[in-house]
Amino acid sequence: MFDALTPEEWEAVHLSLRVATAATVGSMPVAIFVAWLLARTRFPGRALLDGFVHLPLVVPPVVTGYLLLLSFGRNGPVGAFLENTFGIVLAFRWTGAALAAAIMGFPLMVRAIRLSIDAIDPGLEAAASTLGANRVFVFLTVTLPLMLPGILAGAVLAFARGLGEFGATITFVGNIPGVTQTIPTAIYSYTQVPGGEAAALRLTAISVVIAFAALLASEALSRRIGRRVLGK
Amino acid sequence: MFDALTPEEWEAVHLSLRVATAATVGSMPVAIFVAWLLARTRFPGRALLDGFVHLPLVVPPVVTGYLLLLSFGRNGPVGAFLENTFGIVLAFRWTGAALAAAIMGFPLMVRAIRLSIDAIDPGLEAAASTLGANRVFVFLTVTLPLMLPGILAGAVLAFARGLGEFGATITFVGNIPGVTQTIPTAIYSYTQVPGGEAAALRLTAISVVIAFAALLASEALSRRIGRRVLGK
Amino acid sequence: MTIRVDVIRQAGAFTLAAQFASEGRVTAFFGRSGAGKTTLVNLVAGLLHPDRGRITVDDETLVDTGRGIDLPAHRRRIGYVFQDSRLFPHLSVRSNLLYGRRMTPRVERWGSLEATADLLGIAHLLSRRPGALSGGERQRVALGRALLASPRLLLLDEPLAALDEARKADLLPYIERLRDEMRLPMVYVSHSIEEVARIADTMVVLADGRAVASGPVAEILARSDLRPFTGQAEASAVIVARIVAGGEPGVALVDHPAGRLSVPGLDLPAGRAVRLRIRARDVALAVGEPGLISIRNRLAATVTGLAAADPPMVEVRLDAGGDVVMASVTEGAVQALGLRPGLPVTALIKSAAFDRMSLGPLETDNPQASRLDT
Amino acid sequence: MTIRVDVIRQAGAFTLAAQFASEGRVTAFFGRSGAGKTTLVNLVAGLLHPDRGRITVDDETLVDTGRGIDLPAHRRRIGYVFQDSRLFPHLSVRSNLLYGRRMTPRVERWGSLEATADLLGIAHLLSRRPGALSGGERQRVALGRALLASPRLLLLDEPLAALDEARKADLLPYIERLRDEMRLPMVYVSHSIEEVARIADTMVVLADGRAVASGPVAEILARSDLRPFTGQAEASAVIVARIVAGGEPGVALVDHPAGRLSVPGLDLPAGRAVRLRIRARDVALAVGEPGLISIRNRLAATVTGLAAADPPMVEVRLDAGGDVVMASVTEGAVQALGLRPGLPVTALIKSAAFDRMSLGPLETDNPQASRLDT
Amino acid sequence: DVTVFAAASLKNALDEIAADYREETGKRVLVSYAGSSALAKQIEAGAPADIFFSADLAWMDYLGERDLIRKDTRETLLGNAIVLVAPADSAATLTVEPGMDLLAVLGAEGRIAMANIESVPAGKYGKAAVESLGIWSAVAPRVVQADNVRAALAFVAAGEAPLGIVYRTDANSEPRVKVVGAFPADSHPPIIYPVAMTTWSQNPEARAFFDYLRSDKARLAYQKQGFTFVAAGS
Ligand SMILES: Nc1ncnc2c1ncn2[C@@H]1O[C@H](COP(=O)(O)OP(=O)(O)OP(=O)(O)O)[C@@H](O)[C@H]1O
Ligand SMILES: Nc1ncnc2c1ncn2[C@@H]1O[C@H](COP(=O)(O)OP(=O)(O)OP(=O)(O)O)[C@@H](O)[C@H]1O
Ligand SMILES: [Mg+2]
Ligand SMILES: [Mg+2]
Repeated sequence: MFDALTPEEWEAVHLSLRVATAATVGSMPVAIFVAWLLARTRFPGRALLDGFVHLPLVVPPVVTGYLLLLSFGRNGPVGAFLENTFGIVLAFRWTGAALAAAIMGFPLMVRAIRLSIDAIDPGLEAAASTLGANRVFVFLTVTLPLMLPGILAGAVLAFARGLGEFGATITFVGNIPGVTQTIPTAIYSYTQVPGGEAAALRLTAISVVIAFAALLASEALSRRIGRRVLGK
Repeated sequence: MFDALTPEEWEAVHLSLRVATAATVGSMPVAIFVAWLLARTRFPGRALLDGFVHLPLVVPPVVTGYLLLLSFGRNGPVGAFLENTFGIVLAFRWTGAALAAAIMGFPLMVRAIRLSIDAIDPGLEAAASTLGANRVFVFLTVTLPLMLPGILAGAVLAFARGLGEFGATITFVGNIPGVTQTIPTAIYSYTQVPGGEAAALRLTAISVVIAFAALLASEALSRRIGRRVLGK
Repeated sequence: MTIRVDVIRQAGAFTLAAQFASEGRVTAFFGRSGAGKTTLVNLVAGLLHPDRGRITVDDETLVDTGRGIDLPAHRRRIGYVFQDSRLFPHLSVRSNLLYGRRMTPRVERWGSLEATADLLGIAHLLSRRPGALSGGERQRVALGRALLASPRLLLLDEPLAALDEARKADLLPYIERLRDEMRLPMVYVSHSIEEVARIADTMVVLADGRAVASGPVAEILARSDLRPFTGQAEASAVIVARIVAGGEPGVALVDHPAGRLSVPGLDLPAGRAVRLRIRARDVALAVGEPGLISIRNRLAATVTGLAAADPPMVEVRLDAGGDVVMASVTEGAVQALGLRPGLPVTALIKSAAFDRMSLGPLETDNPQASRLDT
Repeated sequence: MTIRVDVIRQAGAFTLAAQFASEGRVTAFFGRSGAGKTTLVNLVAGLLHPDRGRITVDDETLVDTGRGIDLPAHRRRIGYVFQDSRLFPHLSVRSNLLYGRRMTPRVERWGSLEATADLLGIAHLLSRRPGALSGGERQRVALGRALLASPRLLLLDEPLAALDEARKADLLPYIERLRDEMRLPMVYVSHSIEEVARIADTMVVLADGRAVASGPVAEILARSDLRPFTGQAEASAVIVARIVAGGEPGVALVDHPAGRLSVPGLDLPAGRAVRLRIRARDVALAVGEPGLISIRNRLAATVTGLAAADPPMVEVRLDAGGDVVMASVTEGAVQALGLRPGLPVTALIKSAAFDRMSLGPLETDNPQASRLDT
Repeated sequence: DVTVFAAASLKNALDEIAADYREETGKRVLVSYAGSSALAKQIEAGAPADIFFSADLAWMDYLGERDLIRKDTRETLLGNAIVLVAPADSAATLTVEPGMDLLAVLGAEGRIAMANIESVPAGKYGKAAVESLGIWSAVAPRVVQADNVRAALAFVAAGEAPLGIVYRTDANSEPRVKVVGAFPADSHPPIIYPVAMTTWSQNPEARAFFDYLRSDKARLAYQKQGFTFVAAGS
């Protein structure tokens, strides 16, 4: 099965891995922060932020991709700013695909982390503060480690979602073999021609295998964390 | 904005609500059971089940829709069986759209519920068993209520995902106005023709409003549950 | 009720290897922190499972690895008051209390929500959530919850540790009534010798996961070789006496073969046998007539032995009408009084010194009681 | 250290409205389950915030709603041993112990991991996770963790409730050393009068969220109007005496204005002032010369009053060299001895009855000690 | 009701025709718009379609091979053209001719937006056209493919791609792009939209609407959207 892959398909596999990994890793700190804000603080506009985080789930991916194109394209307000200020270009680059994947996986990550935060006994944080830890230190040494199960679960969801992300990606960065062609965009092309099913299913099988490996790794890690965090 | 909707669009909104609700409600018991299996039991094939649950995230929606079409279509093995045995037809019915939405939201629901189960102190279940409760009763009276935060979070994710589901739906049940046309597929139609952008964005805004309402309701509910479950 | 335990269980660095049989109505598990008391209780409850061995209660085998028997916890009908209260956080106090009741066949139920809540002083908390209770309140609710499930055997893991003395004094008689009137067998984990002496008739001493001794409480507390486990200051004798008529209000006169004692704080009918714990440190000795002193309880006794305890204290063992009684005196006193085995002495016991915590009626069918009638 | 509290806080059906000032080095919060002890401790720690009022420790204002001051918990440097241990489940015992240490300026650190772990008997647990500890072990780790953060004030919420007598006996001297050598001020929540009498110099009695009394321990325990709160059986006097040379090994001879006592189990140098708690139930009275009895500790005293207690007991108040001492005797004894105010009597106290739990050296600078020199 | 499965690009025209038809006959027509491939596969899986209106010959052939359409009803109705577009504010001027210098317009890293060159008709036609001009190998690395021609158009409209190849129908209605040039009709296979009735259809009303699709009234609607009406046999 694997040796039947064309070099272009290999590139797509490689790129998909890169995109999904970058999306997961890159969005994690933001997701952790947002989840913490939503779970532990009350501020005006909190409901709005909460709703905003969920948007990528509700809005069809194609629309999300289109809105990304309008704002993060080189001529879009954010895109122009990023390019002029940091020299970062997203449009038609793999980084744009990673951004799309990150945004699509963001609500999943935030929710999982929030659930974990809600399950933390605030008494432990109080205990840490009586030991002299300020809010940041409490967060880093108590809250964050106890959030790990949620972070891990969120990461798995986001990674899987990133591997499967198609609509927003192709609308935002298109399908440039070797540059932005991920497995799903390659699969999509195959499904559009008569007789392409076999190739589409072959690529699908590959992403399933990758996701499975990620899942097994995360389960192993989560068992270790579970043992550590809950003393199980 | 709302009175500008055509009757057909109203139908799409109505149908989307029905599909997302049915998908969420219908998949919930299964998701709870699967989450419980994954969190609390060890059996051969557990990893396989876990992987299987995550598939809809990884596999591009179009492929998922195609596989659904092949198996649940009237000529597909499952579809034929369902039709002949129970007279249930899914293909090209709103029920099929609900099935597609349920499947796409399933991994999100299962994960959220699992996280909640993992956070439950097994000592409480042990306490219930010393009070004479058998496994089923312990589950219903202790585990299930303590899982509520996860169930709720999972339901919100699945509902939102169901509102936004496009790829699998259009591939499996098409885009027939009044029958299978949901908000996202209606949006798609508009994006495919000149001059459709305004209508597409209008429909997008409507699904955002719906999702927002669902989110606010769930947050209110979750505060109540939080107060009850954690005595906060 | 007979509890037979012969189990081995290893977890991490800790191995529990306990073998004992307890015949008593109330069995105390006694031992230092980390000795394995909770582990053992969990094995009896069915929450932990032995690597090897068996546990039987009366004729029923709860677990027997050899025969592949392992009755699940919910079919054991063993109530358990946990060291950490483990209340259901999502249920009100009322629902917590009633949780086990639904599972009990109607004919086997006893107690009522109202009576139990009143007794435990939690009637005003019924509609609260456990999250809004103080430490002691939680523990009382946990006790009520276990009781209202009408168990056949009740496991109490340090149930009173979080309670104040007054509350303890309220609850102990209730536990006694469960023992005597409801005839509810119990396993009682405690590190308070007072409580053990008052409640239990049998005790199992655990150390480092092993049952180093088991037997009647009086015997165990009198054994000086177990002093390292039971505690020096707590050397004490448990004697059984019978209440006679004629006490002033609030004081019971009790007859013991070695003399008559007046015991305050005992409110039981004449004829009833009682268990009195007499701590060695509360016993003074007189040789000859003691003079005009306020100590009015006197038992005629004979010195049977002298054992060095923590210097400068000496433990004097006495025979008082067939019962062992101990007195803890200084070396100086031994010399001044010329104490030696065989010397007849009077044991002086202050009425006020009978520990309220360790005063209790004897189970009416306790074999010790019958001795009094001979 | 002076702790001034004047706060009101309402939560649910419970209102805490406490006002008191405590001058002592160790302040005990004493009260029944649900009285509000934990709530008050949380207010001092900064984990709860008063609706109105202020709390100051020495000159530092911790919270003052009037002036809008509310020092966050982590800046208060107040150690807290929680009633539920609250160990960090994701950290090893070692890391739990060292958690607060990193936050302490190096020069202000005291104690060491090794010494603390040894003393608490948890050295063999250092690499474990809290999930694998017994109830008592958890509590000891929690105590070590609070200590190693080198706090300026230590709050202990029933720290010893989960521990066995032997372990308590090990830890109490350590807590005393913290008090005397490290001069660590403490707030000690307990429902054991023995512990309070031994550890604390000041106590605050809480009932239903109100501070019904506060003041020196001896005074509070001697006040019969507080008996409903402090407990009948526990009527006791605390006297201060000074160790003199000449005791046998293991027994200290102490001089009190009313006589000389020999107290076992005190190992302190001559000249040191000690605090002795003498429970009313441990004191017998003799009129005239007693016969040949083993009770060797005798204080010359005069009856100052008789108060009815739980019938049939009578509480006899005595003046012994200026200190109040109480004896609990039966009505029968009052009549037999003809006890009445003004009668000179001898208070007989068994050496063995000095409670190990309530024996302890006095803070060297305690003003009560200076009285002995006059 | 008549159910029509139609390529998504036909939406505007067919919506108008269906509305007219309803006004005239009172009968309702349901149109499911999606990609031709999805529609074809759905018909294969037993979808309740009476009429299949494809943007792509290949998928009509696919159904033909499987006897899922009534071959006697198959007819080519519409034609379209592909054009080269640039953002409206672009200064680019080009004549579409063999060897034209597309790369000069694209600049150092500009891309040319096309629909998928292997699977989407507009992309396939575009590729054939550029190949016939002899510059495909130079252009190929600069192509950014979209999953449909509308998305390709969006790339140009948003100014992200300096050039794009799209249908004339789309280009005409998008004010943010201008047509730089049209590809000669012989530079690529004919761009045609075939329609047929399905074998599955038992619906007597279907025939009537099928005929209506070829009526003069319908013809106006197609032309309004920029299609050429090329009813075969006519
Ligand atoms: N999950 C575990 N894994 C390994 N060791 C454990 C585990 N749980 C408890 N232990 C150890 O087993 C021993 C016995 O624990 P147990 O809880 O039975 O003690 P205990 O007698 O109830 O003590 P305490 O009076 O402090 O509650 C302790 O040394 C404890 O450290
Ligand atoms: N979150 C809460 N909401 C409402 N009432 C509460 C809450 N927490 C505690 N209480 C009530 O406040 C009172 C004081 O509680 P607190 O924990 O201070 O008692 P305590 O003196 O420490 O008792 P214990 O000795 O049992 O630990 C109790 O009556 C309790 O029911
Ligand atoms: Mg224990
Ligand atoms: Mg408390």
